[in-house]
Amino acid sequence: MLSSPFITRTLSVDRIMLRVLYALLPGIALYVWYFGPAILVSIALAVTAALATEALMLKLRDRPLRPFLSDYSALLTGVLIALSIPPLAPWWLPVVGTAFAIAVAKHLYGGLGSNPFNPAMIGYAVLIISFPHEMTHWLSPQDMGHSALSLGQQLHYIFTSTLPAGMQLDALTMSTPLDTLKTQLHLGMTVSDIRDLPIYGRLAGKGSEMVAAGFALGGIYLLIARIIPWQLPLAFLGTLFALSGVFNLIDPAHYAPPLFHWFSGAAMIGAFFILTDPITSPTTAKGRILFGMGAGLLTFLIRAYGGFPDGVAFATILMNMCVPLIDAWTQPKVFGKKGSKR
Amino acid sequence: MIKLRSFHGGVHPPTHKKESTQSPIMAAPLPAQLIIPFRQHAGEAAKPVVQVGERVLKGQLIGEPVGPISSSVHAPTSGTITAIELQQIAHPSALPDLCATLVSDGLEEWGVRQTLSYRQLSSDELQKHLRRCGIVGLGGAVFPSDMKLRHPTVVNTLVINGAECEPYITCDDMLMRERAEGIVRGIEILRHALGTDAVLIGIEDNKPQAITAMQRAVDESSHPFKVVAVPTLYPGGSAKHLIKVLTGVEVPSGKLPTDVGVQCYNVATAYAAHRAVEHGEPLVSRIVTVTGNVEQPRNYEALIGTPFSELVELSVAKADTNRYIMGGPMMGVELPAVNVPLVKASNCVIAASDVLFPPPPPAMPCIRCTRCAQACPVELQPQELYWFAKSHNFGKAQEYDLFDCIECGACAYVCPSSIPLVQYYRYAKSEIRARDHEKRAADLARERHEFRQFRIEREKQEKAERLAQKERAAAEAKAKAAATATVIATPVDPSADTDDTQQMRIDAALARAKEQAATTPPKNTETLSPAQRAEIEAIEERRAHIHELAADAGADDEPPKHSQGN
Amino acid sequence: MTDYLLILIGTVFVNNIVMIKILGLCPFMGVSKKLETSLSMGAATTFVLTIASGSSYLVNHYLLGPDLAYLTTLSFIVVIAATVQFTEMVVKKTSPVLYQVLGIYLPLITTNCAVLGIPLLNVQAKHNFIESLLFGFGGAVGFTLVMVLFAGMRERMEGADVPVIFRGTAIAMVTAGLMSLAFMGFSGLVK
Amino acid sequence: MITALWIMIALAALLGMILGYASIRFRVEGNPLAEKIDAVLPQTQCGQCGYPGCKPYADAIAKGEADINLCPPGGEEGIHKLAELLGVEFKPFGEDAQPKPKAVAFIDEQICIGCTLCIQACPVDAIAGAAKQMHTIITSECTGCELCVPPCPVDCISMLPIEEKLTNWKWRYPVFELRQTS
Repeated sequence: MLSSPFITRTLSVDRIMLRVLYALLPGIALYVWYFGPAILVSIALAVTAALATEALMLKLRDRPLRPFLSDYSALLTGVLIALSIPPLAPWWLPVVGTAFAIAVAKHLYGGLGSNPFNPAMIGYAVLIISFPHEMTHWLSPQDMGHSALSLGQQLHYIFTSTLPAGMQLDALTMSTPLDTLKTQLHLGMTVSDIRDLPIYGRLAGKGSEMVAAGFALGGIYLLIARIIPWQLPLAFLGTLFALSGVFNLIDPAHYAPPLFHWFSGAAMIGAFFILTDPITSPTTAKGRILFGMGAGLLTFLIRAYGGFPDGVAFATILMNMCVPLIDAWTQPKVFGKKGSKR
Repeated sequence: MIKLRSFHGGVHPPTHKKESTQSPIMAAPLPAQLIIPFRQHAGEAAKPVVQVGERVLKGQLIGEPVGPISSSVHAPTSGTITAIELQQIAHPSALPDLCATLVSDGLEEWGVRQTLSYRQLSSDELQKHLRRCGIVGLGGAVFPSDMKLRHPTVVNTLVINGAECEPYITCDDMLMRERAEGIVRGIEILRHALGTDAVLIGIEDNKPQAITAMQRAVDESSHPFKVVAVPTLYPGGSAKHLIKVLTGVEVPSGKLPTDVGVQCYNVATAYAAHRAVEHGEPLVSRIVTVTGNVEQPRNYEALIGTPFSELVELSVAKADTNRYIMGGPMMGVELPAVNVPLVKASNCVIAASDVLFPPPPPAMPCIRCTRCAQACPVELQPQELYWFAKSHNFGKAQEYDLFDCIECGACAYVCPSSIPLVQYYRYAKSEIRARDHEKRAADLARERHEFRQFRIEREKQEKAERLAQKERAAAEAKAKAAATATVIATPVDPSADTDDTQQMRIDAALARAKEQAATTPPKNTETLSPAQRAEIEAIEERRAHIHELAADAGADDEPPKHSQGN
Repeated sequence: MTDYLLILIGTVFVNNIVMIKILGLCPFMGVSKKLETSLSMGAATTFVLTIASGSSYLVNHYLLGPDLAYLTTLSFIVVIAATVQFTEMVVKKTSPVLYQVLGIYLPLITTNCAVLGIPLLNVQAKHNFIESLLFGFGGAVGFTLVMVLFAGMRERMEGADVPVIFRGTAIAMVTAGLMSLAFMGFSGLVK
Repeated sequence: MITALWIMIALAALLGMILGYASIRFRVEGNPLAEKIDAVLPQTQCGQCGYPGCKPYADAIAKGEADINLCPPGGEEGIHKLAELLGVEFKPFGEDAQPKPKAVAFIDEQICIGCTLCIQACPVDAIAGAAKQMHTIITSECTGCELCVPPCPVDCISMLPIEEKLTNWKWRYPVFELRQTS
């Protein structure tokens, strides 16, 4: 027999996930605008791999396929991984990353709702540690005068890893603005000199700053639609801004300004789409603020001092580890227990 | 104007109250047969005080309260008691409970009605009267109203709950519209018994007609009561939440409203108190909403014990109706059958179909989106409670304040994964209660076992001492005997049964029993005189009664619940 | 001062003894089922490790010296064993339940490779007394940190629908691996 | 070489002295663990574990002499609790010690001869009666240990499973209906 309540409001999991996917669209559109359609191939590969792995794992675990394949969560993971790796990567890179993310980081823990780590970021971390070389070849923005490859040539490279005769991969690609900043700082240049390099735009990397802005736009939609809690992006971006601001004030030659941090790397997509994954983030308001601040701090530390150019992914999974404890220690007082000690 | 507060969370389900407020309250026709459960209130079930075959008058006591938290049950009409037996009642378990069957004679002949002038009465006398009249909270929790008048602390505010926040239910709304004067008189009686000054009548602002009617009645009565329109927000009719909204006081967890100087009664309870005191009528009928998938949704004044099927027939259920819900869609229970009787707690019955209440889609895993936490009026973390209840981690669930949950269903209402959250909480709660019960039983058993061992030890010692004494005595006697040189046989002590003789006796009894079993049918009462048999029967009955008491004692340790404002 | 701070940060995060050096896995897997237990185990290990690194420095520096370097491992084991014995007695007296809960893992601190590893690493890095103490303390704090985080996650996983063959230790190993992956993010923070 | 020997001896002596002192200073009396185990046991005093009562079984577990899966009345949950308390792995019941549904004893008073043997057997004094008088089980005190059944010479005691009533009814675990749709 059914138990009360007998009525429900109908906002289902798949609709929530779908709205998150919609919110990614402006960023993806700008990505295509500035860097060409190769990213779409990457997304298609990752999504296919995600759904295939999800189906395989559900089959192996003897779980129904339809409700889980149609909840869009695997799809979202695929898209996020595709967006965090270079579009001009061999086809197996997004496939391996996504397959690992779905199979190990998600399904070994019991599938949707049970994974302690953000699957997309686990996929990314595995790739950057296992294939650091392949992960550094980013496309240059199309208007930068490089001899950009045609889409056909890009596809040819993605699937066969061979370039048209006489072309060098290094000449076609560049490292990310954050990576360049780190390398050049090591070589003794100052921040302002580095930012005069042609790959930089007004705020951060040329093109990529606009993509980040696109993700921010989508994120603001999610905030307004109350799909994601406001505490997470605010605490994360706020901490990143404050820390980079303070360091930039003290030593502008060696520390990039706050807006540079905001609009480069995965800061925006991280703040609105990755940290806000409800399954792997805290559930209490206080906990979310702590989580966001911790992620901001770790991102800044890794960017400023660490060995990797960007720290959002590692900050995310490091903070994911703390979620059970944060949740346990920030339980709010219930009705009628205010003022009493727990 | 008083300042209203708010509480955390809450939801706005579609109210569907219009349907059943179009026509006035109608007296339901007298059914041919009534089924009156003896457990219609929180606490101990009432004890039957009538015999099968006895003729009873309307309002006659048929079940008397047992123990402090209990209430009386009365015959709702005049007629003959034809059975006192286990029958199916409105309970999610579909298990039967003790009920009286009353075949009405159609005369509606009242018994003695004792009217009182409450102003001359003390709180104590009023309490006794309410208990005698079987007045319980009619908001849903059916807690005996007399218990709520008993309070060790000063109560300075009386909150009257006319919020009626559950969708579909309109019985309080219609009662306030049509019988505001009686309610106000009842409130004055309760206020007098409690000795409070301030009275706040909280009504949700989606019932403007009820607010107007109550305001008019209050004005006419010239009592200084305040009628307050409170914002419509489910579950604003929960007693503790209404108190928070009206007075700003948060009743501490595990405490009663009286501990913070507030008491809360439902409007229907106030009306019942008025009928009981000023008309001498015990609680034998109530207003009940019949709505949902029916042709004529409306409110009825029906006798307690009326089978729901009769009411549904009056309102004409539509063809695709496939189940019935007692109470509202948020907290109600599905009826095991439509012919179970109306009880004091029944404020509404909803005819349901799969179109009206579509069965929920299959539950998906929880994605910790915390929409439930945002909706929870008690500020719990439902997603954590669910996680613990699901994995049978009851200790943790209790740590996360499972027992503060009022089962209002707001969490399950908003859950995007369609998880039956409330059912998980109920499951966890009843498991924990059962375990607590087992634990107490184990502690008791340990105590008894230890006492038994202590007793055996003591007896052994005493026996040894007695033996030693006897030996001494024997030795002395021997010495004496030797001295007097007279031979006297030592008398055998009858209490000093040796093991051998005992064994022999048992064997003998065994043989007798065997013989009996072989020669005569096992009944050892065959050859008795009728007088003896009657005596044995009386003894048997007493014994059965003792059995029942023993079985019941300690079986129901559930603490009284104060959820939906009573 | 900065050096000392760097040693601490380095041992707690960057070169975490469990996640990066992969030492002390036995108690890490064994006593991390419950949060309270793992905290207590962490506390006991911190106590043992700090004392062990301090006293082994003294033994190494004053008793053995460069001539008797071949005795380092042997004498360290003796010192550690004694410290663990001492801790065990104290725990047994002060908290019998903790004693029971830690069970075999308490005496096993003796064979916890982290506890022997850190004094040996101290010798290798030629740390002075304060540095040795800090190195031992930091390593143990790092150990406790990941133990507690790990225990928190394992407690939460209790309710998860983990595939049957992966329940228990298997999924714990996977988790430890992913945690290790996350800790690689710290690499390069402190040289 | 000799130095090394001396050093090790000195080390051993020093540490031995410290430990010797500690073993006196931190001596533990009694076994508080047994009490904790006893609190987990269901107190049926039934002896199905092979020990004469719950307390002796608790002592045996605390000493490590008995396994944790010997108590059928405690159910699988009892084993889980013990496993958690002792920090050991869960162990299922053996073939011969499976838990039964909870029951209470019932004396058929038509047959009872009043021999008091069951009264002597009852570990919790839950049988009322005297010699040559009818005996009755005090249902609320009965732990369902079945110890009174074998001594009865006329086999008048039966175990009645506790039936579900309104007062002890429990909400069921919600059925996860995921599979139906696939």
